[in-house]
Amino acid sequence: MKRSEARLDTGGRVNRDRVLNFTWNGKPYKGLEGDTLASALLANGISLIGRSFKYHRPRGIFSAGAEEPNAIVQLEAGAYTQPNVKATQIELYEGLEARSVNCWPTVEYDFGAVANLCAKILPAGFYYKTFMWPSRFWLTYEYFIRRAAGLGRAPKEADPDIYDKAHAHCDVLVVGGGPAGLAAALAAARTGARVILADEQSEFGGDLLGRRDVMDDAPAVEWVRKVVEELASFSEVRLLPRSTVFGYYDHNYLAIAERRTDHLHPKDGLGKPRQRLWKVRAKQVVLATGSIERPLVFADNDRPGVMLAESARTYLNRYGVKAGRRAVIFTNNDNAYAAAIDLADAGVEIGAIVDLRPDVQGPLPQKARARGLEILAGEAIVATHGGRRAQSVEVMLLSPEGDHVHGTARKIDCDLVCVSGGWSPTVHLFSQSGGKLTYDAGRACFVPAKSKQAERSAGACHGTFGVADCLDEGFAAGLAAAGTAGFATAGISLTAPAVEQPGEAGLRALPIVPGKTAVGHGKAKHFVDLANDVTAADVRLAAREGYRSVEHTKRYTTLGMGPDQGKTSNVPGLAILADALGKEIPDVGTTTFRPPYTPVSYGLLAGRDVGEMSDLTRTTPIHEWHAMTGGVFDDAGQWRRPWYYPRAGEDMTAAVRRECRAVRESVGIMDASTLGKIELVGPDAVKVLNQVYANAWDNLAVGRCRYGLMLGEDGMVFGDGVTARLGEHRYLMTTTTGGAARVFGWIDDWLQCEWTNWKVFITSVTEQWATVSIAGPRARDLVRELAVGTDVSADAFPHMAIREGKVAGFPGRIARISFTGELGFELSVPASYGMALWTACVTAGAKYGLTPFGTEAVHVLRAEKGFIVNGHEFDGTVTPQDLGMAWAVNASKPDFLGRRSLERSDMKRADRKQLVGLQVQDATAVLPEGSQVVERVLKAPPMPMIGHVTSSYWSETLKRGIALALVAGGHARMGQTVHIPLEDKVLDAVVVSPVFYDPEGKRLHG
Amino acid sequence: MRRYSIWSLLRNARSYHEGWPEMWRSPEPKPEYDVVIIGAGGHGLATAYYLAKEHGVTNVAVVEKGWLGGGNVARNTTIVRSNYLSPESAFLYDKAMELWPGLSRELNYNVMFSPRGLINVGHSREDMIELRRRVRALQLNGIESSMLTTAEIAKKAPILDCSPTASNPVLGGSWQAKAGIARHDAVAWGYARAADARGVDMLQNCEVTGIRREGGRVTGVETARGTIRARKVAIVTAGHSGVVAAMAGFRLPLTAYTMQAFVSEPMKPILDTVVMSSKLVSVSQSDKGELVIGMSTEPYASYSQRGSLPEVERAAQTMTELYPCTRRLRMLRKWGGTVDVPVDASPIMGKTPVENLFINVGWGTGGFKSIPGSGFVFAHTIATGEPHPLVAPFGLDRFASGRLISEHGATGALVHGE
Amino acid sequence: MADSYFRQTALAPLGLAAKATDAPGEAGVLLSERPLAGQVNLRGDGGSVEFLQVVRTTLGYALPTEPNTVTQGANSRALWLGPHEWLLVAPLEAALVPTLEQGLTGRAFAATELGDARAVIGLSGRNARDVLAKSCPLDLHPKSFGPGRCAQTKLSKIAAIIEQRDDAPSYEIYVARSVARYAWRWLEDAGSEYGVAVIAG
Amino acid sequence: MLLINCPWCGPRDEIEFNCGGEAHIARPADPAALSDAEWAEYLFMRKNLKGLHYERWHHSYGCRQWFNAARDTVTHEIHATYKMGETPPVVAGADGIVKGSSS
Repeated sequence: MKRSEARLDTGGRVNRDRVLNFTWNGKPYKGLEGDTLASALLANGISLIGRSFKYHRPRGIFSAGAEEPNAIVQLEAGAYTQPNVKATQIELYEGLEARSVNCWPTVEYDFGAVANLCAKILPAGFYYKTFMWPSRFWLTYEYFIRRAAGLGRAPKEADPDIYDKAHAHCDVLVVGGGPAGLAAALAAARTGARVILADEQSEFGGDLLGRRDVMDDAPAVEWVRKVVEELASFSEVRLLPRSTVFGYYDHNYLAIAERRTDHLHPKDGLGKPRQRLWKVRAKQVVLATGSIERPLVFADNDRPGVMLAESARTYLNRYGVKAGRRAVIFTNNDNAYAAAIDLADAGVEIGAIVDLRPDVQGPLPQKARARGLEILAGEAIVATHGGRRAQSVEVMLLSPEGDHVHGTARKIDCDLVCVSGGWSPTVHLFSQSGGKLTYDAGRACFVPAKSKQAERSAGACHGTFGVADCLDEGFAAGLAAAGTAGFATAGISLTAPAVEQPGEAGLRALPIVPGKTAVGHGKAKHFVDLANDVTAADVRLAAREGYRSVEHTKRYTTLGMGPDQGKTSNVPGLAILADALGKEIPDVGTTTFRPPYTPVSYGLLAGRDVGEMSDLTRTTPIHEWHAMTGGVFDDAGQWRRPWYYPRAGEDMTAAVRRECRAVRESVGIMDASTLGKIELVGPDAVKVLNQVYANAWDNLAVGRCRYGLMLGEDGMVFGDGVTARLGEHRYLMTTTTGGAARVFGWIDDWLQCEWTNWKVFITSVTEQWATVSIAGPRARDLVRELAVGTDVSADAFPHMAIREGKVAGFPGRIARISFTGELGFELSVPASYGMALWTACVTAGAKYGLTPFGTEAVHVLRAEKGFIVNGHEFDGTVTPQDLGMAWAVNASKPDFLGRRSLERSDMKRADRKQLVGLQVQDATAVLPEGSQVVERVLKAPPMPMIGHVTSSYWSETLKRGIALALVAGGHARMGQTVHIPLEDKVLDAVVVSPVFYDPEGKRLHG
Repeated sequence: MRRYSIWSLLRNARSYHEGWPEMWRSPEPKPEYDVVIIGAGGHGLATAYYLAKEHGVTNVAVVEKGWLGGGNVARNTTIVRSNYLSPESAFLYDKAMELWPGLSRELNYNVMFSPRGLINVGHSREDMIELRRRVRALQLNGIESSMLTTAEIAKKAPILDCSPTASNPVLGGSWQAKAGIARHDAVAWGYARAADARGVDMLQNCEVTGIRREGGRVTGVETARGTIRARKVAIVTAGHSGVVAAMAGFRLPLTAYTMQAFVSEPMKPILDTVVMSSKLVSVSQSDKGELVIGMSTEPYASYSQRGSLPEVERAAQTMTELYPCTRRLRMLRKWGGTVDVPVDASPIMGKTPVENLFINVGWGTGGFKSIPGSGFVFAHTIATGEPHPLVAPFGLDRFASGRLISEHGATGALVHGE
Repeated sequence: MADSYFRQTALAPLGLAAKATDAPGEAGVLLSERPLAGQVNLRGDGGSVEFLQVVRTTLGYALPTEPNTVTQGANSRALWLGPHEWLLVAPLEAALVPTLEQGLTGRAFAATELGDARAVIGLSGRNARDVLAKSCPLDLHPKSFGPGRCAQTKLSKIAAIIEQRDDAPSYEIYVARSVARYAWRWLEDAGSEYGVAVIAG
Repeated sequence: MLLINCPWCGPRDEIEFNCGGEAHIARPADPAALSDAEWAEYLFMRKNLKGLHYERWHHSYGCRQWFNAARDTVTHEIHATYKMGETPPVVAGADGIVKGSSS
């Protein structure tokens, strides 16, 4: 291959023997293993990457890491496409495809750039001041605004990848694998502590990878290699490269996004977890998250070719790429001189080093001077030129106060402008943990002050920038963390490698570098936030208009709200605001950082519980039979229950009607295993029943059952069911399917917290028993055959009786209970016999025409009887009296849960909604459930409503539609005609008793 | 107040936008006001504005412990709708719906009210019953709303998985065309600017530390900037209502919880309506292109304004199931607000045990959409001393009588049957 | 006997016996369903020395009083589930309930047979811990969880009892019968990256 | 993500627990003797404290025991957990308002 002239022949962490092909905006290019997309593009001489968010200005690559505000691309296509990825964070792989975003038709010729021409009338928040007329027109304006905004495009298809999660526990979690982090991890590991070391990069080393430091007379990367090798040898150490710690939550709980296959072509990652979410509970945390270089805010500081100085150095040393041929360095500190020297050494021409400080004497500047580099001290860049790439800058003398420039502008040709405004410690995780920051005016940055959690910062994120100091601090932090976690630290030997650490003079912080015209006056823009196109003038405007809190300013200008989350704009923006308000930075405040540190895939947060695993499903011991015989399932909470069993050619209506007929005319069978079952054992069991049910339980005989209503303390019905007395001090309570856990929890709560000395134990036995319900006039014939040894005659086994005995030869229980209004038995056996019992029933029942019926038929049958169901007739707003079930309330009991609430004034209103039946005059009509009921039909709304339909079915038994409804003062309305307005018509109905079928209960007792 | 328009923008462009006036003054507290409103959130600011505009009560201070508009009005998912079940709630929220369309012009500040329509999706039979009940009730109350079929939903929200095999099947839904979203900050700022122009004092960084009473009647408030006398005081403090009520010697039937929301990175338009569901509270796409997702409240009391991870995991799981194309998208930002949730999930408005002390709290998870209506009727209540007819059912007395207004279903987390 | 012919374990419909292998090869995760066993939920006053003594006499070994530990007897073992609750696990034929009822006559207690209510999944193999860590928030490091320990916790969305049986490590995971299939599927899916083999229970 | 020290099982993750709200609210011995307003106080009115808050927690996925916690509702710091029936600990710097029975 023909090497591009930007790529050095030697050096860096790239593998020159492994060339990778990739596509950028549809054109093929070549890069090297070890490249990022950004370094590969730079190596190919590509400087224009995309268009900016608001003004559609051309933008290039600004940084080499997570802080990138400009180089945002669309990665891959089809189901694998991903919008808004930072080119600086994409590891290059063979076959990679990427495109520019936010431009049309191409990044070179972008129609949206007209916005830049109108920039004068588009200051921060311009949209708050206009587009108000006419008021209906906002949707039209919005249509165009929405299409102009946004960056990349979402995929249209579902993501084929797998995401995984794991919990982890450790003694010391070290965040960041630079010099401080490696030192901390090594120190902690040597004590025997469980250590996790996570770093967002593909390899450990942090800033050392992008520099040419020498440690113990060898390249620093050699020290990195040895440390990583030693760490890998500890069984208690887990190394997580490509892993971003993005959230620091309460009680030292941290979330890590590990990218496992993002460095591979999508087809090579197929079937393997693409990413893993580590949820770590750490005894101690060492934050070694480094720092982010700050830009300078100067005129037209957004041209492609303007780049953070350290990033240019990283491209050179780590990737072997010259980010330009001729560079101008623009700095306010000594550190950028190291970049200048490295660039010069690699053959990049240095146009000049423009330094805001009038007096530049530190060791690094001296070295640069000695190297023959031109230093323009006390000067400033006042303009940049170039279209798709910087071509030159203009430089003028800066006034001693830094508030204006003077003299003649001097033009310096360059295609790279390396900017450095000092360093901001990466305090995001520290801030997330609840730690308090303090402002260090000398270094113009926020540093950690007071920890809230078990955490310590080391290295650059702590404001310690020298590499030797970072190592020392890392060792100390790792050791201290392990010590606090309970590991012996005495005698752990740690020797820092010898490394040169040049001293640095102070920086000169200027909120805005003055330009040739006043800020905001000329055409030049001083950008603060490149991602959201926020300028210094915008921040000043916000301050002027009274948005004095930094939160107001951020929201008004959108400063720091872009895809880079303001990593490079936060402190500069704050400095400009403070300056505009005439305050000190700490008095204006900083923002509290919230997770995530960098954007996190929703797929990762969702993890493995997707598709068939997305909801926990529960099945009964008889599930297979239902499935194999074509049963259609319905979800009741987590339970999967047979809804109906269609035969060939039947739709739901036909099947349900047939099932209903079978129960009314012969016999049906239903799987009732999902009903909740709770055993209450002990002498005080009856006290519990008396307290949790509204009726009285003292006189229930052994072997008998009783129905009861359960009320909340607010007097509202929340559950109902039948409880059987199995023995002297042993009761079996049944609950609804969905209410089982709640009822158990409700009783257990009272027993543990209020009735603490009652002698009773409660145990959930729902899962222990399979229950089969046999209902219909022929039920007894069938049960007699199955329950050999039990007399099931009407006299010997009355309604609401229960017996223990053999069922189909298995040990079990027989109860005579009905939820359908027909003669009914419930047969229960231990769950492992459930399928055997069911098949025995089906075999024996064939001659009676035994028909399996599902939940839909049950609903119809119970509605015919006016039996209530949770979520329909009661929903937490209905009292027993409302349901016409005062008979289920024992008013003479001194107390029960909810009793007092029933005495409140509102409970006694005559116009409360009460349960009634509705008989629609058109017998063929079935009211939609949820329909509203009115007393009078008016020509136009509002029409006062008096109630709503809670249940409504076609009654196959009565050959007409029936409905239950809650109607205001309904009990006094019997015989009245009410109206149910539907979408297209109004139906009339007569208020009737909710019991439509067999009101005397003859069949039930038969 | 100098008016905003395209012309003022052009004019100011000539002076480099350096001539714009302040949005509101930063006055020193007066010793006494006719009305002191505690809390410069959306509801407090709207109340102040309508007191001045509708009732001519301009000697008003809005006292705020932090910066105005910094509470839940800055932390919600910006949804505006009125599809509530009970007639009391429906009328109250619809009062707001009536005011939203004209709000930008009324305040001369673009609140970007975008009536793009709202879908409530039903995933179960119980959901559908509840939705139909709500839609019918709204229609009979004269409030616009209708039912949608699955096919209609698929057309309005193509990224929603409406296939029969979806793990959360879409059985149908309801629709409110006039519902939508608005720019939350702008609502607070717009009301503040308009109230200021009518003479209302915004007292920021002025935390209330006590409520002065004499003989069962309120006489003023103690603040970080001194004691301020007042003839009437109104508590409009959302998440902090319990704390402020305690200063006046009574408790409230509510709990403060954290509610979280998160947004994705900005994208080109993929969702043109607001979608709510019993499985995931809400999704909409902002004008900037971010998908804005509202989550459920955290499961324990908190004033932290920051949420935990499990709720985010749960919401992401549901979101990616409902919207399969979102799995590769990324969460950019998340935040939490403190919501005051009453036991019946309906607001508490009106009089208190202390004479001349009024409350307007407990909006819980539904506060933003109601701001204009709430401010309008609450201003009436303060000015006349008697609850506005729309306010009357929402009094604190309902908790003793038992006449609660259950709206748990309206927040999206529908109550499920068996 | 005929009785066992009619009885089905929770996972019987998955036909695991036919899938079971003696040679799991490289699989890092070994799964099995344990056969039906007696599982008795015992309730009583864990703060009463006398109650504990009577149970000890009845069973022949002491109930664990240290939370989340297991004590082993000749024919059964006892898992601590709560300060007043234990799970006694024994072979199917042990008939512990009658024994307890006899031994504890006249005392406040409840002994409930729940052997049909739970499925027991065996999990072992070199990646057993990794699979559990994917869904379980417990720290299963040998320093904090080893043989003789048990814990009730959350496995994915499921309430589960996890008991470590040996150092291999082998675990037994007790879940409600109705969710056994979901739990099995979850473990299979989570284990897929390490290779899963079904072995005899 | 809270790490909650169950008085029985030791420190466990938040996801194993449910919060039961304000602690130390005893059910009135004779509800019938209370006025509607007094009953509403018991039923609905809560302190809703900002800061130290005594509340009930249930180790629902663990030993299923209810217990009490003294937790700060701003910082989420849990100062203490204690079994039902035990006396609430006095937490330094908190207003320490604890009324009602010890349950």
